[in-house]
Amino acid sequence: MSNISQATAVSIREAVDKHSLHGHFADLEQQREAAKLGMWVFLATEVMFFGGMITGYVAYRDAYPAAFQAGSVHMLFVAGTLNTALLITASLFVALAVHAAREGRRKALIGCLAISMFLGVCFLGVKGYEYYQHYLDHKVPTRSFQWDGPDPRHAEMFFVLYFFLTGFHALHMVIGISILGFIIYFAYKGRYTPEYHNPVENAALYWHFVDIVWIFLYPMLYLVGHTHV
Amino acid sequence: MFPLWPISASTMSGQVDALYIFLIAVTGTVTALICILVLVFIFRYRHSKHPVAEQVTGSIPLELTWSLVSLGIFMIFFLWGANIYVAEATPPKDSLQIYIVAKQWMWKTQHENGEREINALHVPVNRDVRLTMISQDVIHSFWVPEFRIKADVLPGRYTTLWFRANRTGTYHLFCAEYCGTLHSGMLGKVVVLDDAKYQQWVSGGGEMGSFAATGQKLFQQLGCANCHRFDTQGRGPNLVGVYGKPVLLGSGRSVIADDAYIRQHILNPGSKVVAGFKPIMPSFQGIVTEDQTLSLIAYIKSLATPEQREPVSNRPPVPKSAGAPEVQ
Amino acid sequence: MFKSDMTEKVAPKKMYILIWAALMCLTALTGGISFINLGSWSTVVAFLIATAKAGLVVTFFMHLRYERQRTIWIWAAASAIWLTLLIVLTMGDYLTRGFLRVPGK
Amino acid sequence: MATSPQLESSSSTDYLNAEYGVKSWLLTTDHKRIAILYLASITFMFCIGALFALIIRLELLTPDGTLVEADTYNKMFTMHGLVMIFFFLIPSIPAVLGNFLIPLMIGAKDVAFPKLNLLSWYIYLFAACMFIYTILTGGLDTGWTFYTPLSTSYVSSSVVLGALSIFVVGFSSILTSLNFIVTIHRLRAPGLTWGRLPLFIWASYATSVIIVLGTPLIAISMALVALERFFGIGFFDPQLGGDPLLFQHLFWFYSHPAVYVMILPGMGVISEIITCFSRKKVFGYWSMALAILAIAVFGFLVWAHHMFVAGISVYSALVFSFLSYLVAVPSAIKVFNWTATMYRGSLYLTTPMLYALGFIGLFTMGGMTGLFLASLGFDVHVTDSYFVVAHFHYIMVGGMVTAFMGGIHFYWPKISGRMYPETWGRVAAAIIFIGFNLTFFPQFILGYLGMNRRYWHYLPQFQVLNVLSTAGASILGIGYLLPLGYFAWSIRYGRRVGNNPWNAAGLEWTTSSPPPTHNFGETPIVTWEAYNYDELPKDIDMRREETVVQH
Repeated sequence: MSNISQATAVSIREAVDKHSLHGHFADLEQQREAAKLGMWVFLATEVMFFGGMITGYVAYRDAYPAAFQAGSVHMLFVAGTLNTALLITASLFVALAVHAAREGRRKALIGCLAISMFLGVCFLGVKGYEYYQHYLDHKVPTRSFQWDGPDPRHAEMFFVLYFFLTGFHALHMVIGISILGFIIYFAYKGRYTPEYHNPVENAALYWHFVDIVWIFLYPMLYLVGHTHV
Repeated sequence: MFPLWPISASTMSGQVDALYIFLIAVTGTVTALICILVLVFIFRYRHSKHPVAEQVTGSIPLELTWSLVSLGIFMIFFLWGANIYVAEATPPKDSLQIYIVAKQWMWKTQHENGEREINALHVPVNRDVRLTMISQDVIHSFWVPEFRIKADVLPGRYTTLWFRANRTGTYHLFCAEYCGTLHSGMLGKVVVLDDAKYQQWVSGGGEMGSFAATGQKLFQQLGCANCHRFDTQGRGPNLVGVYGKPVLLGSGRSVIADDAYIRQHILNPGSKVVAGFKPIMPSFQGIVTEDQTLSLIAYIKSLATPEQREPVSNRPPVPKSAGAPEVQ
Repeated sequence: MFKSDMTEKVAPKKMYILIWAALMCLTALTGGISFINLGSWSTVVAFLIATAKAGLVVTFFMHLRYERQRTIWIWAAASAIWLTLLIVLTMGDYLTRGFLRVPGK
Repeated sequence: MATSPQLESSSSTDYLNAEYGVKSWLLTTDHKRIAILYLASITFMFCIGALFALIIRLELLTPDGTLVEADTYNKMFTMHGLVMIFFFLIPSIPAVLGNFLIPLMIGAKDVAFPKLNLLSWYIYLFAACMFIYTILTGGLDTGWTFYTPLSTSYVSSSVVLGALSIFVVGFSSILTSLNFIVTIHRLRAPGLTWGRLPLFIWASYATSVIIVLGTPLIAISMALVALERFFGIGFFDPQLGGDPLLFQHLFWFYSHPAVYVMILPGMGVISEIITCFSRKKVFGYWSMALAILAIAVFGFLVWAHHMFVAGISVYSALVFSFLSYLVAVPSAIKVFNWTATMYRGSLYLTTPMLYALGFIGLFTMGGMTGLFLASLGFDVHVTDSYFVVAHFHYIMVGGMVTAFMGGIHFYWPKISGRMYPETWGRVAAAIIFIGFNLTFFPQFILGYLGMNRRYWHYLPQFQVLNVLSTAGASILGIGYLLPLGYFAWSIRYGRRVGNNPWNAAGLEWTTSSPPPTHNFGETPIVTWEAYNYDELPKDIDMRREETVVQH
């Protein structure tokens, strides 16, 4: 370590709000790396959390391909595709928000996050509309579930999986939107600097992860019914 | 005073006992070796006798040796156990077929001659017996310790177990998978009879006619025969000679018409419709019990008994291109 | 350690737009292909496209490409590997059931 | 916590007397205090679980079920299993010794996320309260395995609440493990490379990996069971088109590796104890460390060996049996290496060492019978019998609890600053060893004879062995009560000790006992390998009040 680097470290430490550095970390860099690693480890947990349901999906789809295909016909393809586009765009703005945070452009940071939040809310709106349509269509797997085609039991299983998977995903969306709300609040308060914006990065990682889950759910649920396998 | 070794009453139990003795011998030797080493070290290297430790930090050859030797021994355990397991999983042909239906908390056994028993199973000695088992409610497990065999009895799916008893007597039948309040009361007995007594026992029962006959009666009552006619004119496939053969499905794949397929087709007809037929069959889920389903299967199976001539069939032949039959 | 080293290499803004465009194209592609009957290849193609999209998000949006902590690479890989293990070993059971033609074996 | 570390830790204040009052404990973010909070709460849960065990063993004194009703008995073994596994064993060494030791061993001031650490404890507390509420409102009788469709459609007890408390407690262990992983990666003292880490750190890391990647599966399977039961929507129930074996796959994907969550940290502690009281470096450091990682990874690939008779395919069973033998190799390596570590050492038979020696014996027994169970043909006969019960109690009680007791004794001077009474300690260790073997060895014989697990009444010819087992259990109970007594005594009356009463290696022994709030006066710089007993005093003088700090 040279004197310059120590001087730099000291100057950075002085520059930031004293709340940014927690006592048990040696410096901001260590704290930042720890926070980021923690988030990635958490995402690994999340992958496995969805993994249980995805395994169920794979096992049942393999066993009852026809029923799953017939169930997928009732998906609203346009709504699902629109939602995919919405989430990808939201992800873009979250990525741009991190970019803005790194460069210390507060207004851009807040603006990008606000757009992402808005797109996320739109996603949930579309999702809610779909749920409502399935409800009208008697496709919610409760006693009111109705099925005309063959093999109603396993077609219902498709809808059980559909509601579990998209429901858990929507729950993650709600959490993600709330987190973005907090980030916007703290960004407005001027909490983040080019040196310290771990929460922005971690919120973004979480948001991208939720996006990735949807990227897989989209073909699993919406794209099975178009062709006859 | 108290038993230390269970009675051995089937061809499998001798094999399992041999493996057990081998396992005890090998692991017992190694465990004893470790314990003796530990005791010797305690005695020789205790601080009062050996005040200064000598730093021995490792020995790659030694570690490799005991790792590879362990692995080698483990592979013997694996292969021996696997050998027995595969034998247990493959029932010999021409076994005596018996059906088991388990429910909370009793065992119902159904012989092909129509004899039915509750919490009891009479079998002949020195004869292969094959059990086709299903549960009406939760998971149970069929265990006869004296035979050293066990298999879970699942709801919604048939499982199989086979044994060949080689010692007459009465043995314990336990439910081994926890199944609710009276799990420990779900007991039965397996009575192994010599040939003469078994013949006597068999002739004593069966006033209902054979199990297949029960199934035939049900086949008529439920109206199955209206569509599944014994000629080529039925709206459903002719079932003569279908059992155990591959059938072509509408999806182009083929499937073996075994117990599992027939059961699935009775309860959930839409899932795998035979090629050339419309999915018009109603589901019998909730209408037929597991016992009745088994009797229908027994009946359809009896239809497969080849008479001399080729059976009439209105099913499309399975083309070679259909490839390997789909597995259930 | 100069300051330029302490913060990560920053990707240009243009790149994010490009990745976004690629993701949108892939979405259109997978949606379109789903109307073409490819037999059992449909599932494979849909899965490959989804994996490619997820790969783009992880690599660029989540900055894995610029990540200097090896540990994060390992954890990102581990989650994918463990999920694969779960699915492969579970399906190993489902797909081989009935090979022996003995129910329940 | 933004204060400069240099100003902290004058010699008189330690983490125990830095602050006083209930609030200072309940709002603490100090990893050592959180460890104490965990110690208190898991001890409480252990007592509840032990009470259930007591009722089970008393019931089994007679073959015909005279003490309690069948339903009560079923609830007892279900809740014994759930309490002991999820509320005692899984948090025991990881959350108590892990929390206390990991930052000390790697020379950090705290774990990476101290607030998250406290939150984990509160989640644990919340889940424990939920589960106690479940117990008080009737309990549940699904068996700890929650097998469907029994749990979702048949039993009438409070399954939803019970399953949800397991769901919640999972998050506690996930967050703790996440914390440990980041701490071990990012907060090691300068010079403390991976090759210099104590094996306890390796073990804690591997454990954390298992928890982070496995626990979501138990969480999701519990959530699905609760949803299926609550809303009647089918996922596992064959009546509704599901497959009950899918539940078993998801359940065991976590619950088998969970066994390694229970045993790996125990292995770590044993490595610390054996090296210290042999005054030697560990035999084969790298093979020990890699064996830990191998167990963690391979441990994930063997789960279906719980399902050999459950109706999985024969091919699948063959693969899982084979993989189960592969995971046995690193376990065998560890036992051999511990034994080799004692070779030409200079052994002190202190209480922790007695526990460690007991651990080697009992873990070997448990591991060897695990080889029996991995052998397919043999497993078919004994699975779901008392053979399995005996096997996993040898691993979990004989292995994990013994290691936990050894670890608590070994680190008690560091935790409390005082020494426990050595003679009582040795007596208790001997009683536990004898009681344990008497309790569980007869169960191997019972299992092969054909006695089912989870049986409320049993065949009369099994009674003698069951009476032996119950007799052993009462001895074991006394063995566990003794330490509770003398640890409580020693908090007030125990002899004060210096930094390093055992002359043990490792950073945790360089700071004062009990350590100050921020652990180290200044960040230590490590220049030595792990277990550098060649550079430490040859003797342990356990009578001495102060110890000169080495290094």
